[in-house]
Amino acid sequence: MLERLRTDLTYWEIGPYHGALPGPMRLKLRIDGEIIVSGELETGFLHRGLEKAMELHPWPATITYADHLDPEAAVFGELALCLAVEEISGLEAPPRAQAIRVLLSELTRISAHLGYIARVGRATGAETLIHYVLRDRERILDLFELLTGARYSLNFVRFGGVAADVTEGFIERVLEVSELMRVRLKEYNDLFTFNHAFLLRAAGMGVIEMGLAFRHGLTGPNARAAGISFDVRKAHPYLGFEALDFEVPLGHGEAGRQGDAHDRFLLRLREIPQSLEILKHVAENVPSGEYACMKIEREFEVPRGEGYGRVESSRGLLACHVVSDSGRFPARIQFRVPTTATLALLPEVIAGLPIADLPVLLASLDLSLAEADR
Amino acid sequence: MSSYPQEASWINLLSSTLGFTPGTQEWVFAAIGLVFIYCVIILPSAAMMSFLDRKLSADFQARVGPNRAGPAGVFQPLADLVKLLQKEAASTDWNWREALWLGVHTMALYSTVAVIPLGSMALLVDTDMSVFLPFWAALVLALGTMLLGFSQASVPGWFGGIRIAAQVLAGAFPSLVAVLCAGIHSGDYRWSAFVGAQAAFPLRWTAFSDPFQFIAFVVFVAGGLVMLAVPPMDAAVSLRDLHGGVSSHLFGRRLSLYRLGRFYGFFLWSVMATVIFLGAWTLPFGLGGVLRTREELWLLQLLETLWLLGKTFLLMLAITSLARVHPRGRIDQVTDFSWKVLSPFSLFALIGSALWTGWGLLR
Amino acid sequence: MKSSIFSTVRAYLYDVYLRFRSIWGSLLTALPYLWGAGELRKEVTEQYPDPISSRTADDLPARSRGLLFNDIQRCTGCKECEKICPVQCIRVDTEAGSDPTKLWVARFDIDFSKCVFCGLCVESCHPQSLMHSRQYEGAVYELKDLVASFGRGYVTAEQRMKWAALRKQAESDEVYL
Amino acid sequence: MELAAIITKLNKAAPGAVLQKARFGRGGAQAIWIEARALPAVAATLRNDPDLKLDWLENLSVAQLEDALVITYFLRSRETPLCAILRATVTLNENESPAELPEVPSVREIWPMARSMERESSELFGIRFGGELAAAGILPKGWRGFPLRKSYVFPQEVFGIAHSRQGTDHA
Repeated sequence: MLERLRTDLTYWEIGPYHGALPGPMRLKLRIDGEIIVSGELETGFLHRGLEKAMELHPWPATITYADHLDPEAAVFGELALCLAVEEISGLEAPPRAQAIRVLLSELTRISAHLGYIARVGRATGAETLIHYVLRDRERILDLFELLTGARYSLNFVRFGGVAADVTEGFIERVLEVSELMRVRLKEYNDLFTFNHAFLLRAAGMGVIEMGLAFRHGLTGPNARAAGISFDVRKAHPYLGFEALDFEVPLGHGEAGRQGDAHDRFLLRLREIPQSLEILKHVAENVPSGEYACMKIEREFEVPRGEGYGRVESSRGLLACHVVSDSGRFPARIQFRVPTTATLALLPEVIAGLPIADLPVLLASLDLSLAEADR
Repeated sequence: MSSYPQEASWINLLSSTLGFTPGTQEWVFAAIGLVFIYCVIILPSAAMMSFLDRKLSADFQARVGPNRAGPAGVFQPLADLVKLLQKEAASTDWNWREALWLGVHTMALYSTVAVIPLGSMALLVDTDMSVFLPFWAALVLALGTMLLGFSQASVPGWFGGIRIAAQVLAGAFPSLVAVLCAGIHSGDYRWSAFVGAQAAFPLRWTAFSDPFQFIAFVVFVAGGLVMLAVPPMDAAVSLRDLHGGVSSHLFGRRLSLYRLGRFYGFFLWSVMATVIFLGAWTLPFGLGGVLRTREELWLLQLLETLWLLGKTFLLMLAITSLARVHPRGRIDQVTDFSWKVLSPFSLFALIGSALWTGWGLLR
Repeated sequence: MKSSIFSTVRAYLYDVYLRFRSIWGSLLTALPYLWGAGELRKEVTEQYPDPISSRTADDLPARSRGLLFNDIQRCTGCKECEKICPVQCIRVDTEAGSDPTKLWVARFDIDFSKCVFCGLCVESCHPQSLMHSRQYEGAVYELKDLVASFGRGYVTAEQRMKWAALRKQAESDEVYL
Repeated sequence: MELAAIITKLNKAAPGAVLQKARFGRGGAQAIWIEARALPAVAATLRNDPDLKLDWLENLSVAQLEDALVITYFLRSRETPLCAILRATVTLNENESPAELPEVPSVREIWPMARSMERESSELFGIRFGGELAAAGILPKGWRGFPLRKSYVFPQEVFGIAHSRQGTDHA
């Protein structure tokens, strides 16, 4: 039937700005009817030259740039940079600072995952879910504001510690929010996760096979949904994650196939309770002491050397390679971001999908163009 | 309880009030009736429904909803309308094809005002075909919308147009069969016959008279959603992947006309569902009979229309609130749902209700 | 499982059942919100700051990073903020004033169209004159209005000479004391 | 797997490729410096050797030190916790004509994930990986120069858009 109906291919360019796209990028599709035959990707519309800008600024100011790597999950960029710089300069963050960092990192993970859930909800047209999720993310952003003074680009982590001690009531509110989140997660599940219409949209759609994921070096929740058990927090523990007890969920393909869009969605939902577990444990045992090992001035100099910091961001392995030639300015700061791999495999995943699935697929991949373009 | 004498029709009352002699051409009456219904029923309903819908969905979503324009935001629809009307064109060249097909689309839509049943005396056209006229209008509407999409020469327009056509064809079949089921129950396809077969008490409504009619009711409503691309079956005008499909290039006045048309389609369908399946305008407690014997025709007509619209609004609100929690289906899933779920069930209901009614007659 | 007509029909009917059950299940979750049952289902909309129905600037957390404000009386004109600013949004011009320990800050401009509110300048301000205010409504009609000026203004040559004399006086006072 | 054993294997597979091993950073990590020309042979060995199986290029980082570009390959294995760091240098000359640009053999056939990383570095540093100057589409078409090089001079005006803003005299 399809053979006889063969029609000419149409070309459709989506972007750089379109409501279904996760950020400014251009998709050049060749479509056969409504089926995508192949797609090409053009990115770079959000290139801000962060890595170059960092070379032109004193060390403390680079943190501001690192958190603009992905403003939605700002802490991870800062953490990767600070870990690398601490490795070079031999600074050691005091235990209290480590605990605050873990709190921030897990709160950010939850808030980024909630943002992801909201984006998937928006792509599938589930309005109520979006509002519930954003309402709850607001609570976490409130926590950020209480601790750091900003809601989105926090700029709070410093070399050898954090910028300030926890404010009064912060720890209690973290515990409160993590209790609340457990209730909310159940609500999301009842409302959306196994909704028949959502399963029809997401289950079995946009499957990333383990081999494909591996070929492009995919990491993070997307890779774990595909069955690759890799989590930086386990493989290269930082911030004392080795002492914490948590599981790394893997995708099973409960509704469709392993590594499909629903699996990716579900995996993030499963990661939130693990992060809540960590939050609870750390918040209850915040050690006393200093929050930073020294005050970082503008004249802060990093000795000659190199450092490499790996962090598990909400999207995967975020690494930072710092080269210093002993001065007030960095010689080179390079980021390895997880979205690069996701973007690289995107053309292979979209081939064969109907265009109506494109928004759901793009939302389910959790692309961050801000991060990929830098 | 067959049709009422033409002399009693509200339109004659209205035209005599306005000073027309009985010899005036019929089309003048019809035109007056259309404008009257449009201004008095449809526009206020659209405003009210958009406000209620927004408030209700806000309640669902732990929000406040519109609350700044007037007390509790009641004037929000008016504010929206004013805003849309004063918007300027994005481009200076006048897309006459778009205007043409928007016109066709709008005319097809509002031609059904002639057959919309709003009360025992507000039946402009009550023939044995009147229930099928909205179907015809929906097909012309689909053609108009499709060509409206094509005329925009953009990918969302093309895909939106084709999808609209696909959805109308998919949705028309099961809802047509569902109407047949109701026809078997009531014996004729006049509005008055549908009304006559029901009473005010919910268990005497066609939808609840037997299980097959209930299936037919559900199929009719769901088929209508597919046919008119109402959420959650609005894949044809999906905002995410198609930029709103056909409407992606409309703006300002044209957009408000188009939106109003979409609302009217949904409204018409809900009125039909209420008349055919949900007890129509029959007033409770025998109020209708009392008023008729007392010759309070204006009051009777008013009460009947309000009662009907009240039920219609409840139905519409139920559907929109369902759309709030229900993810949007993909276009092929929507048409699949119509062809593979609604259609078999409608046929099942048709056979069932035929047997049920036949068995009842035999006994 | 062996596929027969019965199993196909059964699977089909089960699918239809699931469809309706999931609609019902979703509605059951959302419906209690209609009557706002309980603390968990309250409306959470923050109305745009109005003192009656919602939070205002006074309710912001203590560390909240609003628009920057410079207390020019305390500012020493050390330019530390200008040097650390990652986006070069601060511009300071100074000259020697009457007080030998302090510079005359002729110009202290902050361009809020560039500022990213990172707070590094506040952290590095030694006299603690630069701080975040609780002001967050920064919208203006013209781009140039986004530049906040805290400077004391450039001085005339005459004034400059007078100050130089004053400084000299102060220095000589110090020597004699 | 000890670093010494890896180097022994590499020396066997590609004699003369390994220049030295050096400490990387302050941690225990060690980097293997290799001859840039021998990169494909070394990469193939690292990837295919049954004891190593370094089949995952985690990161490709390029940094300019003086007048040399140091290319660092962060490798890891999918099955074992083994990690390795591979480094190669190319000298940079000031001539920016396409034929004069430094050339490094590409490893994208060996590690497919290298493709996008190589493209990015190629565009921003002006390195020809495998002989071609790929465009990752980051820079606008017609952009001159390679921004991540130390010698890069910022243009005052790009496509008619001045760098400084009218109305305010902030640079």
